[in-house]
Amino acid sequence: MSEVVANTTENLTTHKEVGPWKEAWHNFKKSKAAVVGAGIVAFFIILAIFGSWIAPQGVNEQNLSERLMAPSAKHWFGTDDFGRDIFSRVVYGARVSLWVGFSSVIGSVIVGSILGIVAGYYGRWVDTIISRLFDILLAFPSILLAISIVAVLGPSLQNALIAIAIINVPNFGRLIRSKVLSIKQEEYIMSAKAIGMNDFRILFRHILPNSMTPVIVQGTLAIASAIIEAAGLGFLGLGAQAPTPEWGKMLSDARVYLVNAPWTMIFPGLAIMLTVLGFNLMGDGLRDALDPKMKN
Amino acid sequence: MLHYIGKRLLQLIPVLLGMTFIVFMIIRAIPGDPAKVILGQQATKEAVAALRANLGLDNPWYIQYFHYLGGLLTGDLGESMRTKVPVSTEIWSYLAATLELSLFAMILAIVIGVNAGIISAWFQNSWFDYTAMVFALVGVSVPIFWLGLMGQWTFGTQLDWLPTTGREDTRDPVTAITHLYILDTIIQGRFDQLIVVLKHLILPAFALATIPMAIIARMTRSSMLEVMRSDYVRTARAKGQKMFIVIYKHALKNAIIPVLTVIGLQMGLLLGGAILTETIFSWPGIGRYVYDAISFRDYPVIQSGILIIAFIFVMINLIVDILYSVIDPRIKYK
Amino acid sequence: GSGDKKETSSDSNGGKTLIYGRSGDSVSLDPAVVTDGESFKVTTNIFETLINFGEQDTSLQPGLAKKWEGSKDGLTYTFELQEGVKFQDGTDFNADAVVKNFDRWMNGNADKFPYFVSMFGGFKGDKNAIIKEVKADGDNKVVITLNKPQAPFLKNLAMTAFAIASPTAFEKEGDKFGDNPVGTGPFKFVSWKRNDSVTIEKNKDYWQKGQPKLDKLIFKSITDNSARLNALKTGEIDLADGINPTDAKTIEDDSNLQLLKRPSMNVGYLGLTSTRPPFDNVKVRQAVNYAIDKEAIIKAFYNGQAEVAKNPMPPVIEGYNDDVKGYDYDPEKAKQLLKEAGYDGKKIELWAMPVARPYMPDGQKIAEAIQKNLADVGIQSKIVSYEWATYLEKLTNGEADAFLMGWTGDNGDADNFLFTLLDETTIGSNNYAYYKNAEVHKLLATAQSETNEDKRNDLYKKAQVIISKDAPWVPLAHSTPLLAGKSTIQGFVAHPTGTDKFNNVDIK
Amino acid sequence: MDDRKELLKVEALETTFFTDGGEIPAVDHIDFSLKEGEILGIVGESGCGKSVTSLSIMGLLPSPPGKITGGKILLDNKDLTKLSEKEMRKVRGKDIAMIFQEPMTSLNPLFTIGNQLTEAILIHHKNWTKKQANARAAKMMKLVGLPRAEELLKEYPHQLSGGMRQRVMIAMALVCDPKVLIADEPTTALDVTIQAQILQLMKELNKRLKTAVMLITHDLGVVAETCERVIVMYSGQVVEEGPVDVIFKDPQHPYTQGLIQSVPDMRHKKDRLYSITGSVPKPGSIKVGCRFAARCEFATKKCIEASPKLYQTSDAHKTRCFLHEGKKVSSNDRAIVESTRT
Amino acid sequence: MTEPLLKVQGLKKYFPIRSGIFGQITGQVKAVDDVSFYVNEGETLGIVGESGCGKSTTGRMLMRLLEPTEGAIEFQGQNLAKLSPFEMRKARRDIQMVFQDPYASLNPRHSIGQILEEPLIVHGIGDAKERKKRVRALLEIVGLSDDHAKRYPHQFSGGQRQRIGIARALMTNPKLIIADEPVSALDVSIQAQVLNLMQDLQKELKLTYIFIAHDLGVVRHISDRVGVMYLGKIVELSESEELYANPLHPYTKGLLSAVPIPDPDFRRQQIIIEGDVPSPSSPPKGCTFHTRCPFKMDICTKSVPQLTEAQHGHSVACHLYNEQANDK
Ligand SMILES: Nc1ncnc2c1ncn2[C@@H]1O[C@H](COP(=O)(O)OP(=O)(O)OP(=O)(O)O)[C@@H](O)[C@H]1O
Ligand SMILES: Nc1ncnc2c1ncn2[C@@H]1O[C@H](COP(=O)(O)OP(=O)(O)OP(=O)(O)O)[C@@H](O)[C@H]1O
Ligand SMILES: [Mg+2]
Ligand SMILES: [Mg+2]
Repeated sequence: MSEVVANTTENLTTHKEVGPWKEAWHNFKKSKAAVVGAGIVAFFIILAIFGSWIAPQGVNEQNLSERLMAPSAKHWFGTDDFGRDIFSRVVYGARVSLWVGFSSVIGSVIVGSILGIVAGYYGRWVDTIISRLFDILLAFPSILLAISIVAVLGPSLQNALIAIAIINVPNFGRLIRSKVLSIKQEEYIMSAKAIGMNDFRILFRHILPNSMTPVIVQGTLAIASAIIEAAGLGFLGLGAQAPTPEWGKMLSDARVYLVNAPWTMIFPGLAIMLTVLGFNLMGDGLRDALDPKMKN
Repeated sequence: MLHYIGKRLLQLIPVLLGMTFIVFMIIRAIPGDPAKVILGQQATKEAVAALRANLGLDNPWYIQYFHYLGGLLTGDLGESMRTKVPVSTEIWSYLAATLELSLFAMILAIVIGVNAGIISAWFQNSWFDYTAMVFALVGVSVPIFWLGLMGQWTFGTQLDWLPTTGREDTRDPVTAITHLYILDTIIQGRFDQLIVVLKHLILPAFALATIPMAIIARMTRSSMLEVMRSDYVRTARAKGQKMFIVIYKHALKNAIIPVLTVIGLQMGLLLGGAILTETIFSWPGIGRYVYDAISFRDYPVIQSGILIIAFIFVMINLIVDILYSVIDPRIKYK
Repeated sequence: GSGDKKETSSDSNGGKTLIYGRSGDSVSLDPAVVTDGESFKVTTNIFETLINFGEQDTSLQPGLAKKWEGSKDGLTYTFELQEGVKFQDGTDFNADAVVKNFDRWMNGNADKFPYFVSMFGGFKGDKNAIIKEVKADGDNKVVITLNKPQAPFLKNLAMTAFAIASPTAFEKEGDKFGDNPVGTGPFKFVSWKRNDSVTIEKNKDYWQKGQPKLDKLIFKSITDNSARLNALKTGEIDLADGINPTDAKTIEDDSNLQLLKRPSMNVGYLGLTSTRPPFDNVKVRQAVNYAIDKEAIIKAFYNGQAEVAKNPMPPVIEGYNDDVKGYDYDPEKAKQLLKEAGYDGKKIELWAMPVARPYMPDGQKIAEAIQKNLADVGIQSKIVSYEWATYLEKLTNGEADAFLMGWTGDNGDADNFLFTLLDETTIGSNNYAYYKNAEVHKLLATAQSETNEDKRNDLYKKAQVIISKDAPWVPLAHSTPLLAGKSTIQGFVAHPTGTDKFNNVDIK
Repeated sequence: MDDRKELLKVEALETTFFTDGGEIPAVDHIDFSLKEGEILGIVGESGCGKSVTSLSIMGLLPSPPGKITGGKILLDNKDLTKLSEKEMRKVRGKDIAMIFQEPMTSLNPLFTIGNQLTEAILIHHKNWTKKQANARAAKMMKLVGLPRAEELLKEYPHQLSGGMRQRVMIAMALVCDPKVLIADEPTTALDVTIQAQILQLMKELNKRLKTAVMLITHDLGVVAETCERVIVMYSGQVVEEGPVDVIFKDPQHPYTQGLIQSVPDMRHKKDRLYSITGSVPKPGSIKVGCRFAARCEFATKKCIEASPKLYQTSDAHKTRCFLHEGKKVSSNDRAIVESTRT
Repeated sequence: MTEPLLKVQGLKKYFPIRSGIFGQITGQVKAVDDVSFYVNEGETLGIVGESGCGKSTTGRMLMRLLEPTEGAIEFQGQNLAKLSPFEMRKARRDIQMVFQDPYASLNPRHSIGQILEEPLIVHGIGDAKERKKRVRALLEIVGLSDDHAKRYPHQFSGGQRQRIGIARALMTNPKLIIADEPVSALDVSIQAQVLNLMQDLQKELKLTYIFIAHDLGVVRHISDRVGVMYLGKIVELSESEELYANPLHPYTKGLLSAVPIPDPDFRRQQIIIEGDVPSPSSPPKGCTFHTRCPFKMDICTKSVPQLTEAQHGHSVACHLYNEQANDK
């Protein structure tokens, strides 16, 4: 037992070339919860990619004669009011939710990063303006902001996605800004300056890569909340439009059957919960692995 | 301290001003003419034109904006285009409904969340810790509308333990004084009504409290774990202090600071974000009020509603900051 | 008060209270200034009109006017008023009061009294104004002179919007009248908690003896249909409007509840904008009519609580042409017509209503079903939706290819359907399909001032034939809106216009 | 040679951290004793187990992952490792007090100095009034040379400088007259001038109050100036033990020798410093052989193959080096011999 | 005597203290207050002082990592303080820095190879192959091996990292190296290794050092001349032998006597300096040391003593010696 230990410590310090990412991966693997989370996420990603092969029935295949059937061998999750196979729709729904989660978060990360970096690195009035803008956006009741944006753009999945991206921008912007501010004080930035490096290179070679870990962590968690937010908008009728099998929309469509056909509500709800749980678990794991300082 | 508060309030001005501008522009970008919405499908063109003129909607936007700002400066929040009632007179009852709900929810979330977090940290890796953290994780992963509906269905429809809509018994309505019904019933000595009011609060408050509760529990736990590793906790233990006191006196006070931030943020979110809960539980709150106003294009209500929510949000943050300095003597606001 | 919802609907004072759950709050309690049904639901019980609609139809019945008489040329109407009626504030109801009400409306503007201008063309001095003057003839007679004949004039007067209010009150309150309404009705106003509930109570001095039977009537807003039903089940309310057709069965199965049906006076349709390709081609429009399986849709989404539509107006309305054959579900024929029309396979936008309305319980789902029907005959479509106000605005601008829409009649007159929805002059307001046919226009315009009922009905029947052939719409359904109430409720009769009177409602 | 009573006796103490990466034997069979009123120095490089030893004594190991896996800690013949947490609480502060390296973080920033001092008093003097406690606190503050004692009691830690805080820490530790004071690098975070003040104070207090002090440091200068006896630790083990003069004049273990030589001397300039090559191994990474062998100039094959024991080289001097084998083996080491066979 | 390599004149750094509603400047931290010295080619100037006295600030200003508030920095005939940022970046080829914290001064995400190569890339020196070669060469010089280039900072011990920091500073063949407490984070045995390395390199590569430290022993060991700083000012500056044998300033005396000597037999008269270093945001009037000085005179509270040469090559800023100088 202790021999093994000795070897690994030795390896880490003197032998193998372990990059910071590899080490993070190593740490990540150690957390059971994180691995479970990653497993769930991977599972849903597979569903999203191979949905059309997995789903026993077409996503919009209506069969009004088989409306609201309870779960059975033929329809594992039952059918909805169009007689569509809920299992198939939940499977397809993974694609929609993951798409919303990933793309809205990527959108807010990109915009937030640019603003955050500019604010954090250049400081002064640029910082003041951008920071005030963040303050303003943060002070907005976020759901109302999303609703207003969707009202402007028209309800659709894409617009819900844009609205979610917008409301998340200040979170990432602030995160990056504060990270940039703190990294700016790090001694290795000082030493980069000392070797005569210019701002641009410092920004892109040193500051940016080092500010990314909290962004990745935050991003993973933000995907989780984006999925919930999209479902909320879908529930209010402001997200995906019929017949897109978006989970939130499925829930809102199923509301009237809560009593008579509860399976129409239970499975999409569980799907949301599981996916979000997966991302949350993974985010926690990533935080522990990538950002030991944020560790609990 | 007063100086600091003054400074913070001054800093608020540009934020709120920017806010009014953004809200103003966004809602005007929403397609749909308020006049038409108000008059309905039957309205004639003339009626619409007349109403537009009357509402000042035929002015250029900047005139409308400055008009609105001018009103704000004199404390005039405008009047609802639809009901013609001044926003300032009607907004309080909605705000009070939401405040009561979210404060109640927040207290639930804080009491349960903080204690669960402490106990989890104290007995790290115990079964309690695991269970609490699993609950907390699930808590942040559940869409609240789904939770609300399930709660409504289980405890309202199926078990019939709790009412599922509104704030009071419609048959025996509370006489509103402050519009905070808990207060109102107490003031009036109507304890029978107080119980009814509390019963109405339970389901929506729990639905609303889930997420903050989970977040607070997680935050408290991690913050406590960090603080418990700190030197001063070790010092306290080295004195021979009891663990209970070490935790609730030395550690908690330090650990609560980051939790306070979260509480402030969540409180803000609850205020504006309760729309889904308010919809499901027919809670006559401000989220719903503004949401409806959006669908009616009731510009003054949207503008002022959002502004007030934002104002409260920043005030909560200010209060949180002030609390910091009360708790932490190192933070001196000049 | 015990406040316990389990108790029967009687209050601690021994009075009978009924809570009517509905989907939205009133805008104002002054019926003259509002246009929305939720406001009228309350005011119809506080105020009364000169003429009443029938209990379950739009026939004309005496109201505050005992009798009335129209001149041959249709330009003068004389009303004989009920005697001994008092407003709830003690003011006497008489000819003078009626005149003051009309004066108030006629001297207003479109902003203040939108319904007045919609129904009576304009205000005093306006070019299109129908009403010339209103005069008292003694204490109990009122004479109304018109500028030109208006066929549905009396029906218009029967609308809740033109209920008679206490002149003392509205003069005193001015703009605040909507917060303190005073009428002659069976109930008087008590309190209003905005976005929550309006409470009215028995008018002890009501002129019709024995009415009302309830002591208190509370209108409670519960936006969400399911929540409202829940509240009914848990006893928080006694009567619920806007029941989802899908819930009909549960209610019928529940011995504590009764299902109540509102006679249909609406139409739900799929509009085909005739100025936009491919629907500028009548054959494509007809093809779509053949393509859609209305029966199936009604079965699935109206839960059978509707009647298949073939005309733009429901059969209860006079002038309905039952001889129009309509279009059967016939995909083959549709395909053939499309071929004939040379349809290029262009993908269309199918607009779905974002809100539930009695005539369209779930726009999104019906759109999905239609999408499937259309796909079956080779028309690809994309479902699009906007937030309600935007939706209407864009429809008004003719921006949709095909759209779901509907209409609930205001006064039970054919004019209120055919002219309002399909006349060329209403393009840009309610003629969302941009339907334009000179012949139809002539028919409808003539009918407007034709005072002879039979002749008038004939004109409408002709118009329906043409419209059916031109197929600007796919009329889908005339739905039966559902309500549910406790089984202890007696005497409740749902009115087709949606404004229900509680004069005779009682609780056992 | 010295007839003072042995107050604290650590026997074959073994403390292990059970981490994700495996078990780390941070303290590996340590024996030493602390006599009444003496100042015992413990030196060694970072990570060699000094703090873990002191925390083990206090029963304050971060647990999990740390755990005492063997040995005894005898205080007045009472084995602290066997005490329950409740009994241990009575020992802490009362019998053994401790001060830590970081005066900046060792005081709770949110409570006044007075509050924290009186807390320490009231824990062990349950029947004292607040006033009595306050008076005692003020007295202690004066004892450690803090001016304005009464005022300071009302102030918060951040209002004090590092040196003042460390004095407060000392006051707090001594407030209940403990028999043993463990000072874990009490001056490392301080400037030299302040360090001199604090060390002066500790020496004075030791003389006056007769409190035995276990002074942990990595600074040989501090040891030389303050301690009577010294223990040199390397990688979780004691490698040399003896009176200060002996150790500095006649260091026997090559590590100790190297350590002493590698310190630049302020009094005369050397051309070149002696330096020990390589770096300190992680605890647990070397299981067989002398842990210093890889860095040792004198290492032989034997040093790699067998583990040296702590050899008694004179009455008060012990060394863990084969160069000094053949002298009698100390009795304490028998336990080690037996248990290292695992 | 030839011109010194570096000559610093009246260098000051005042950090503004901002507060108030609009963040206006309400005070100043006089971190470095009128410091002048020179360094000859090939020698080592040591700077000692207690924490917060402005050592690092001085070092950083020399490289313009901090903009001096005032003063001239003459390096090889150029006034660095006047260079444009672009010119300054070029100039940094000849001045390099080694930092205190071997953990924080290396970017954790870059491999050692990347870290070492970077200065060359930045200054456009050599092609990829040549750069690799130089990296290899320098790794060898600082006693690390070739295959270390692929590893990441966290895989090295503190001493090894500090070697990497030194190697990086040497990449561009600088003339002057400013070492800001390069050994204070290291254990004694490791510290000796690094000090030896630095001395060897100096001989081999003809380097000039400014060596900042708070450990008087270390400074003495490595420096030819030593400056003692107190509260933003140099209070004494001299050849190191002279300074340690014959400290003039009361602060230097106290400082020297405060250092514990690892020799139990060594007995000396200890001068304990009372009290703490005052805050640089409100330094005492007159001589900044008068609050702690055992030899305080009236004049000390009023007038600021200038750094003057009391004996040959031995300058001190103290009224005690100014008077003596005056008397003579
Ligand atoms: N919480 C912990 N988890 C795991 N290992 C630990 C922990 N604390 C200490 N250790 C291990 O114990 C060993 C000894 O640590 P200790 O703190 O006693 O060193 P030290 O001699 O006090 O060093 P320093 O001079 O740096 O304070 C370390 O090498 C470390 O690996
Ligand atoms: N960016 C800054 N803003 C304001 N004050 C500063 C800043 N940097 C340093 N100071 C102040 O300047 C003074 C000198 O700091 P400096 O870092 O130069 O000290 P030092 O002698 O290097 O100390 P140490 O030994 O702790 O490294 C300190 O009082 C510090 O608080
Ligand atoms: Mg330690
Ligand atoms: Mg420094």
